[in-house]
Amino acid sequence: MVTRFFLNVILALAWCLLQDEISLRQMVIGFLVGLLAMLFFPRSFHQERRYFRKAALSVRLVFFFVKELLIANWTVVRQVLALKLAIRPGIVAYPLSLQNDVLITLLANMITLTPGTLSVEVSPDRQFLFIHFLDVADVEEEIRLIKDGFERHLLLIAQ
Amino acid sequence: MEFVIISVIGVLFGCGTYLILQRHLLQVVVGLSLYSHAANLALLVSGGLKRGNPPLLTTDAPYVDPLPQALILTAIVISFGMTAFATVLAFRVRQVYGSDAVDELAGGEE
Amino acid sequence: MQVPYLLDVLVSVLLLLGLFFLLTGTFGLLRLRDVYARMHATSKSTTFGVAGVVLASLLYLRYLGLSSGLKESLIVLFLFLTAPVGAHMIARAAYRAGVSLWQGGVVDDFKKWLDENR
Amino acid sequence: MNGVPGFLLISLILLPLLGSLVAWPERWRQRLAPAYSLVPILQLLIVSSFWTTVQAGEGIQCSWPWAPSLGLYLSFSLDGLSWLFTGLISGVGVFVFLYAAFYMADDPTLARLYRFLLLFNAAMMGVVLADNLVLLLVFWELTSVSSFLLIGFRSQRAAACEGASKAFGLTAIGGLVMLFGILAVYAEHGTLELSVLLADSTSISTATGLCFLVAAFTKSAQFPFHIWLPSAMEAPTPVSAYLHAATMVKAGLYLIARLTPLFADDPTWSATVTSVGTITLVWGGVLACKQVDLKALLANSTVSQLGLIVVLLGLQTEIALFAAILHILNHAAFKGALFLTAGTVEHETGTRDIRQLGGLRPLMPVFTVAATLASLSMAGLPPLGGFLSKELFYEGVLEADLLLTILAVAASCLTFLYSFIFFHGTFFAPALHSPQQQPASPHAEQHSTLGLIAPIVVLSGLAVLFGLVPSLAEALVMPAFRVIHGAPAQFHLALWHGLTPALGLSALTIILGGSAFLLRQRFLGAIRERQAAYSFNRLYADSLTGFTRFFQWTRALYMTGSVTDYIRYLLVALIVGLSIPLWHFFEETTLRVDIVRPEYYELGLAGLMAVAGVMCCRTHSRVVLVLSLGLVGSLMSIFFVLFSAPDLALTQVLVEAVSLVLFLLVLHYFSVIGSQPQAPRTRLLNIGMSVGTGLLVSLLLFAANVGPSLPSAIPPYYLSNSYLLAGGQNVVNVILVDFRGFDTMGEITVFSVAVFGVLALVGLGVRGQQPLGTLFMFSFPSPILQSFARLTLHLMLVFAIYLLLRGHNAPGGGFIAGVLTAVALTFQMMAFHTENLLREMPWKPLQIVVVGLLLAAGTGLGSVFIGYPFLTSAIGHYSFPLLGEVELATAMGFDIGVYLVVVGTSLGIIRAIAED
Amino acid sequence: MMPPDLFVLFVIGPVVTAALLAAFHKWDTFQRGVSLAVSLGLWGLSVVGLLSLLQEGQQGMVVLRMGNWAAPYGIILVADVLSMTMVVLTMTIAVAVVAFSLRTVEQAHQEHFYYPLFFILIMGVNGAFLTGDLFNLFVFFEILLIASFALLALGSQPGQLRETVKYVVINLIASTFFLISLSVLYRTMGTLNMADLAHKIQTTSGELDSTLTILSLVFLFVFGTKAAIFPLYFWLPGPYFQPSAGLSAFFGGILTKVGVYAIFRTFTLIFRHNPALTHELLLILAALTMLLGVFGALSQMDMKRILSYHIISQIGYLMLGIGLLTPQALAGTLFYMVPYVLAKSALFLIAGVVQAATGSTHLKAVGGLQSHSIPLSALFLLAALSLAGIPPLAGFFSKFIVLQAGMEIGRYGYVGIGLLGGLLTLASMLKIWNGVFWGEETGDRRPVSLWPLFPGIILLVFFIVGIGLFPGILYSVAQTAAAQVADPRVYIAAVLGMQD
Amino acid sequence: MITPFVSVVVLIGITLSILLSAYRALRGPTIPDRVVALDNIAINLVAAIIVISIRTQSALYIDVALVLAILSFLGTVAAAKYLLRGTIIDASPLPPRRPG
Ligand code: NA
Ligand code: NA
Repeated sequence: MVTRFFLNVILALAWCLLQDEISLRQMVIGFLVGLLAMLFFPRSFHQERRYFRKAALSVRLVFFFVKELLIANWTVVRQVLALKLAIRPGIVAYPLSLQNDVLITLLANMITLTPGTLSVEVSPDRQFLFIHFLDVADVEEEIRLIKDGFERHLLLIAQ
Repeated sequence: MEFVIISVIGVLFGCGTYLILQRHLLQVVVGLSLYSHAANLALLVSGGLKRGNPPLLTTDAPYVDPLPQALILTAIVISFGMTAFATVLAFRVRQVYGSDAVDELAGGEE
Repeated sequence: MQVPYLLDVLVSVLLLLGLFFLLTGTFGLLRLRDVYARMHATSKSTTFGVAGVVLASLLYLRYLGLSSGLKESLIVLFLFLTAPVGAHMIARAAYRAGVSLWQGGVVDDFKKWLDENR
Repeated sequence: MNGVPGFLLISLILLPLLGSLVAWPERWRQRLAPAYSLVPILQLLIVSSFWTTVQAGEGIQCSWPWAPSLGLYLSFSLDGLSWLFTGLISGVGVFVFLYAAFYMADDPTLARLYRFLLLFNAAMMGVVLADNLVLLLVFWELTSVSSFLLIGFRSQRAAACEGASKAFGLTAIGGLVMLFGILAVYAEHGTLELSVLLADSTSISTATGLCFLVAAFTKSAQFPFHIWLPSAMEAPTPVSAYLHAATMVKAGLYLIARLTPLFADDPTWSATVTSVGTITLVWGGVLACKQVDLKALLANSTVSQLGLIVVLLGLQTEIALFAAILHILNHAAFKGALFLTAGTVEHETGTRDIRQLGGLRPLMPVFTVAATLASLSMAGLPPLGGFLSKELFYEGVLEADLLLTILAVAASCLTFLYSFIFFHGTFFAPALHSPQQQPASPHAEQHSTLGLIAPIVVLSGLAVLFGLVPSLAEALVMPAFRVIHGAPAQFHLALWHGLTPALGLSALTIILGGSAFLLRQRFLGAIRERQAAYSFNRLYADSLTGFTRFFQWTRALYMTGSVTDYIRYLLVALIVGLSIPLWHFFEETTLRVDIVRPEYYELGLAGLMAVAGVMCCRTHSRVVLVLSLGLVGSLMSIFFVLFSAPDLALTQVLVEAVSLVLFLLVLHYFSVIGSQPQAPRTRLLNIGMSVGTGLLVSLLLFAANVGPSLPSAIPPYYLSNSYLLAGGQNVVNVILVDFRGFDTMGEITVFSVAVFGVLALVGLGVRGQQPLGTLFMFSFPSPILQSFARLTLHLMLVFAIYLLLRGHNAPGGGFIAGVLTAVALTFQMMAFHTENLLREMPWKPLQIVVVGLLLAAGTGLGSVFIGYPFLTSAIGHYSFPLLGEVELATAMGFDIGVYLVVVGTSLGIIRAIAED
Repeated sequence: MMPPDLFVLFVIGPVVTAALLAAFHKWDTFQRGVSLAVSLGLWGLSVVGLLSLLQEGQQGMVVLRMGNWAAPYGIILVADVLSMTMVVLTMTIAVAVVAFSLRTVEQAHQEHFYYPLFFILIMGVNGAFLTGDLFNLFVFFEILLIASFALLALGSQPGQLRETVKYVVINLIASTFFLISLSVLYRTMGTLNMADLAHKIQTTSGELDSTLTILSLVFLFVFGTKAAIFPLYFWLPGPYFQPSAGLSAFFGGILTKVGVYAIFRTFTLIFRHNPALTHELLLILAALTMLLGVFGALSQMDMKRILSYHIISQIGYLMLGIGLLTPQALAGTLFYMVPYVLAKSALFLIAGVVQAATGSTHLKAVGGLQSHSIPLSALFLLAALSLAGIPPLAGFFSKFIVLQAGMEIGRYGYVGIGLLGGLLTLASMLKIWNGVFWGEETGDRRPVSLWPLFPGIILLVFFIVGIGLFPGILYSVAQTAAAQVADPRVYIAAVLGMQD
Repeated sequence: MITPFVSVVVLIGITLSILLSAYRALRGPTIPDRVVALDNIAINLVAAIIVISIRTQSALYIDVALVLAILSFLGTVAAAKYLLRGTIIDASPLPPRRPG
C-alpha cells in the first residue's frame, strides 16, 4: 500500500513536470491521473522500504555519477578521434555484489555511460555482469573503480 | 520549399512504385507505406507551405492552415490501420500460402 | 525576441558542444571496428550531445518564458536511462546472434560463461 | 373501351399464363395434367366469339397505362390479322395439347411440358394481340424463352441443350435488333402504339424497318438464320408441331404482315423480303430432300414453306398477300398434322429414320390416309388446301418476274419430292429393319394409339376441307387480308380458275416432281452421302468456338493473374491519361510562383529523405528495408516539425514506432529479398514506370501549386471560431473531434476493423510454416530491461493521459495518447512474457476497442437524441474542490473513445501476432 | 416525414451494431438475431426515408450537418433521391445477404467477426453514398475497403489470401491517388465540400478549366479503379471469385457501385465544365468496359467467374448513362443500377446455393440441377434473363431507358454496342444455364435442404419481377433523382443554405 | 544574436551526422550495426528537433522530441528482440541467374 502511494506521488510529480507547473492543483490532478493509471495497470512497482533515506542516497549517487562522468568523458573522445585505433577490446565478467534488479540496472547503465565500458549482459543468477571494454589493458583497475565507486553507492541504497 | 517537397514526393512515389513492382511481398508493403508518406506530404503542401505558427491559439498569428494537418492526421491513422492489416496479411500469406513472392501469387484466373 | 548577450553566447556554445558530441558519436560509428565498439561511441556521445542541445534550449526557452524547462530535463533523464539499456539489449542480442568480437579482442569471459552454461 | 370484349381479349393471354402457374399436387400431377388442355379449348371459344366482329372488318382494343412516361401502355388490339393468328394458336393448340396427353402418357414430366406450352401459348397470344411495340417485344422474347425451355426439355441430352441455345441465341439477335428499331421509332415518333403508327401511316425510315425485318427473319427461320429450326427438333414432337411448325415461326410472318401497310411502297423493304424469302424457299427445299430423319425433313420443309410465305409478303401485290395469308393457314393445318405424324411414328416404331421405316400402311390404315392427305396438301396437289395457295403463289410470282417464277417452280418441285418421300417412305415403302431396331409396331391401331391419331385425322381433314370448301378458307383469311391490304380482295377463291398460266406451272410441277420422285434412287443416295464442304451450322459452331477461343486468348493476354501486371496497367493508364491534360495545362496556363525559400538544412533533410527512399529500393536486407522505412517516417515527422505541425509530428513518430514493432514481429516469416532477381528487361521496365509515376505526381502537384487557385474561407473560419465556438485552442484537434469529427469517427472505425481483420486472419486457417530463423537458444529476459520497464510503465501512462487531456488545447489528443499507451504496453510485452502481462491486464484489447467505439458513437448520438445533429458538442465549466474550474466538453468524451479504440487496436494487433 | 437527424443512423447504426456484435462474437444466436433484426430495421428505415424524400419531389433533399457545423466548414451528409435510392438498394442486398448468411456462414467465421465486418462494410457504403464531402468520401472508401479486405481474407485459405493481396494492393494504390487528388483539389479550389466546389466552379469563369480537367481525370482514375472500368478493372475478377457466396453477392452487387456512384456524383455535380472532353471519354471507356467485360465472361467456365466478369460489363452500361449526361440518361443510369444490382446479387447467391448443393460452381463439375431443384432454376432464370435484358424483367427496362437516351441524342454506335453487350450477356447466362442446370447430372449431390437458403434470393427476384411489371414506379424515382442531379443548383442551394 | 546563425550551423551539422550514420546503416555489415546506426539517426533527430525549437522559438516540439526519444529506444529493443531469432545477415548475395 505504501509502495503504491509512493509510486503515486512520483507519478503526481511527473505530472507536474509535464504540466510545467508545480502547484497543489496540478499535484492533485496528477495524483488522480496516477491513480487511474495504476488502477488499470496494477503491475507492482518494487518492494522497497525506507524511501526517504534512499532518496537522499540517490541524490548523492547522482552527484557522484555526474562527477565521474565529467572526469572520464574526455577519454572516449580522445579514443574515437585518435588517428590510430590502438585498442584491444574484450568482454570481462564482473562479479556482482548487488542482487536487486533495479539497482543492477542502474549500475549497468552507469557503467555503460562511463567511457570505455559497456554492459552486455547480467547472468540469470545475478552473479556476473558482463562488461565490454574498449581496451582491456587495465581491467583490474577499472573493476576496482566500479566496485568502490558506483556499486558501493548502490549497495548503500540497497540496505 | 514547395518545389523541394514536391520533388521529395516525386522521389517517394518513384521509390514506392519501384518497390510495389518488386517480387517480395514485404517490399510491396513498404512501397505502399512510402506511397502514403508521399500522399501525406502532398496534403501538407496543399495548405501552402507558408511559414507560420502552428495552429494553437496560444501562440501568435499568423498561423498555418490547420485543415491539411487534420486531414493528414486522419490519413496517417487510416494508412496505419491499412499497413498493419497489409503486413499481417503478407505474413499470413507467407505462412499459409508458403510464398511471399508476388509473382508466385499469380493465377486465380483460370 | 532579444536575449542578453551572455545567454546568447552560452546557448551557442552549448549548441556547438552538443553538435560536437553528436558528430563524435557518428565518427565513432563510422570508424570503430565492430558493433560493440561502435556502441561505445553512440551510447555516450549522442547522449551527451543531446544533453548539450537540451541544456541550450532549456536556458533559451526558459528565458523567453516559453517553457519552464522541466520537460526538457525529462528528455535528458530519459536518454540517460534508455541509451545504456538500448545498448545492452543490442549487445546481448548481437552476441547471441553470433556477431563476434573484432579479432583484436583478447578476453572473452562471456563466451566462456555461455559455453559453460549452455 | 376496356369493357367485356377487352376483358375477353386479355383473358386470351391471362388464361394460359395463370394455367402455367397452376401446379397440381405431386400425386395428382400425372392424372390431372391433361386438364391443361381446357385452356386452348376455352381460348378457341373466345376467339370464335369474335367472329362477327372481325368479319365486319372491325376490331377490339383495350389499353391500360403501364409506364406512360416511358411510352408504355398495356394496350392490346384484335383485328382480322391477329384474329387469324389467335385462331391458329388456340386451334392447333387444342390438337397439340390433346395429342401430348397421349404421346407422353406415362411421362412424369408431362405436367411441366404443359406448363411450358401454356407459357408459350400466352406469349404467342401476346405477340399477336399487343398493340404497344414494347409489349410486343415482351411477348416476342417470351416466345423465345418458352421455346428455349421446350427445346431443351430433355435437358440431359447435349443436343437438346445446344439446339435450345442456338434457337434462343439466334432469335435473341433478332429481338435486340428489333429493340433497336423500337428505340428508333420511339425517338422518331414519340409513340410506341402500333395502332397510332399504322393509323397515321407514319413514314418510318427504311433502316428502322429493316431492324424489324431482321427480327422477323430470325424468328421465322429465314436464311441465314434458318439453322436453328432443324436443331430445335430436339424438342418433344408435340412441341415441334406447335411451336416450330404451326405458330411460333409464324410470329415473324405476323410481324412482316403487320408492318406491311407501313412499307407498302418501300422498294428496299420489298426487295429484301422477297429475296431473303426466295433463298430460304429454295435452300430449305434442297435441304429437306436430303434428310433421312422425319422431323429433320419436316423442319427443313418448314424453313422452305416459311420462305414461300415471306416471298409472298414481299411481293406485296393483292394476290401475293392473299396467298401468303392463305398459306399460313394451310401450312398450319398440314404441317401440324405431319409433325404429329412423325411423333406417332416414332412413338409406335421407336425410330424416325426414313430408311428404316416403311410398311405401316397395312398396320395403321386410318393413320396412313390422314398422313398421306396432309402430305399431298403440302405437295400442292388438288383438291387439297395446299393446291389453292400454290396456285395463288404462282400467280403472284408470275406477276413479278421470270427468275422468281423459275425458282418458284423449282422449289415447288422440291416440295413435291420431299412430300412424297415423306409419306411413301413411312407408309408405303417395304420395311427395312436394321438388326438393332425393333420392328415396326405390329399391333393395329388400338385404343391407346387412338389419341395419337385422332388429332392428325382432324388436322389433315382441315387441310382437305380448305381445298374442298374454298369459301371457308376465304372467310377465315379475308379479315386478315383486309388488314394488310387495306381493302377486301377483289376475287374469290376457287379450286378451278380456268386454264391459267398458274395451272400450267402446277402441272409442270407435278410432272417434274413426279419424275424426280420416280428417279430418286439415282441421285438421292448420292446427295445424302455428300457432306457439304461447309455449312451454316458449321459456321455457327465454328464461330462460337472461335469467339470463345478468341475471348480466352485475349483474356490470357492481359489477365495474367499477376498483381504486378495489373499495377502496371493502372500506372500506364494514369500516366497516359494524365500527361495529355498536364501538357495542355502547362501550355495554356501562366504560372504564378509564390513560394517559400528553403533553408540549407531543409534541403539536407529532403535529400536525406530521398536517400532513405532509395535505400528501401536498393537493400536486400529485410531489417534494413524496414528500418529505412522507419527513417522515412522519422524524417516525415521532422518535416512536420519544420512546417509547424506538432500534432502530426507526434502522431507520425508514434505510428512509425508501432509499425516498426509490428514489422519486426513478423519479419522472420518472410523469405530473403532478392533471392530470385528480375530479368533485366523487367527491371528496366520497372525503373521506367517508377520514374514516370514519380515525375507525373510531381508535375501534378507542381501544376496545382503554380496554376490558378481560389482562396479558401475554411482556415480563417476554423482559426477564428475554434476557441469561440468549440472551446479548444488546438485547432487541429478541434477539427478532428468537432468540426470534422465525423471523419474521425470513420477513422477509428477503420482502425478498429484492422484489429477484427487481424484477429480473423490469425485466428483462422492453418498455422502454417515456422519462421525462417529459429529462436536463439539460451536467451532469457534481460533483468535490466525488465526493471527499466517496471520503472517506466506508469510514467509513460501518465504521459499518455497528459497528452490525451491536453489535446483540445495543445498537441496531443486521443490518437496520440492511445498509441503512446499502446507503445508503453508493447514495451512491457517485449520485456516480459506476454502471459504475465495478460494476468495483470484484466481485459482484452477487443473489449477496449468496442467500448471506445461505442463511447465515440454514443457521444455523437447523444446529441441526436436531444434534437441536435450527430456529434454536436456541448461545453460546460464546472468547479471541483481542489481542482478548481474544469472545462468539460462532450468532444472530450469522443476523444476518449478514440483513445480507447487506438489502445485496443494497437495492442490487439501486436498481441495477435506476438502470440501466434 | 422522417426526422432528418435519423438519416445519420444509416451510417452510425451499422457501426454501433458492429461494435456490439464484436463484443459478443461468440454468442451464436445473438450474432444472427441482431444482424437480421438490424438489417431489416435499417432497410425499413431507408425505405421510409426515401419515401419521405419523394413526397417533396425535386425539393426532396435532407441535409445533415455533422456536429452542427455549416458547409463547407463541417461535414455534411446529403440524402437526396439518388443517394437514398442507393442506400435502400444497399440495405436490400444486405437483408438478402444476411438472410443467406444465417445458414451458410461457418461457425468459425462467425466467431471471427463475420457479421461485425459486414456491418462495417455497410457503414462504409452508406456513408460513401450519403456524404457531401470529398475527404469524408475518402474516409468511407477506406472503411468499406478495410472491411472488405478482412471479409475477403476471412478463413485464411491460400486462394483467399492470394486474391486478397491483389485486391489490397490495387485498392491501396487507388486510395493514395485519392489523397493526391484531394490535395490538388484543396490547393486549387480551397474546399472539399462537393456543393461548395460546384458553387465555386459555377461562379468562376473558365480560368480553372484546365486544372479541373486534370482533376477530373485523377478522380476518374481513382473512382474508376474502384468501379472497375476499362482499363482499370483487371483486379476485379480474381478477388470477387473467392469469398463465400453471400459476400460475393454483396461485393458484386454493391461495392463497385460505390465507385460508379462517386463518378456519377462528381461528374454531374462538379466536373461539368467540359463535357465534350470528359464525358466523351466516359463514353469511350464505357463502350470498352461493356465489351471487354462480357468477352471475359464468355471465356470463363465457372459460374462465379462468369458473374464476376459480368460486373465489369454492366459497369460499362452505367458509365454510358453518365457519359450521355442527359436527364433521361441519368435517370436511366439509376434505373439500370437497381435491377442490375438485384440480379447480380441474386445470381451470386444462387451460385452459393449451387456450391452448397454440389460443392462446386464449375460448369464442368456441375450439371442437371434443374431436375434437382425447380425453384432454384426458376430463380436463376428470372435473375439471369433480367441481367441479359429480356423483357418484361426489370433489366430490360434498364437497358431500354439508357439506350433510349442514347438514341435520342443520336449516339447510335453506343446503342449498338449496348445491344451487342446484351446479346453476349445472354449468351453467357445461357452458358451457365446449360452448364449448371441442364446437361448430365454430374457433381455430387449434398444432402442439404436448399429451401432455407432461398428467402434472400426470393426477396431479390421478387423485386426484379416487380420492377419489371411496374417499371413506372422506379422510373419516376429515377426521374426525380435525375432532375435533382441534372440541375446542381438545387443541391448547392440545399447544402450551402442559399436561397435562389 | 548569434544563436539563430549557430542553430542553422548546428542543424546542418546534425544533417551531416545523420547522413554519415545513414552510410553505416546502409553498409552494415551486420544487422546490429544497422540498428545502432539507425538509433543514432533517431537521437540526432531528437537533437534536431530541439534545435529547431530554439530556432523557431517554440516549446511545442519538445514533446515530439521526448516521444521520439522514447520510441527510438523502443525500436532498438524491438530490433534486439528480432535479432534473437538468430539471423544477423539476411542480405544474401544474389545467386547465379538461372537460364531462361
Ligand atoms: Na460540434
Ligand atoms: Na455441366
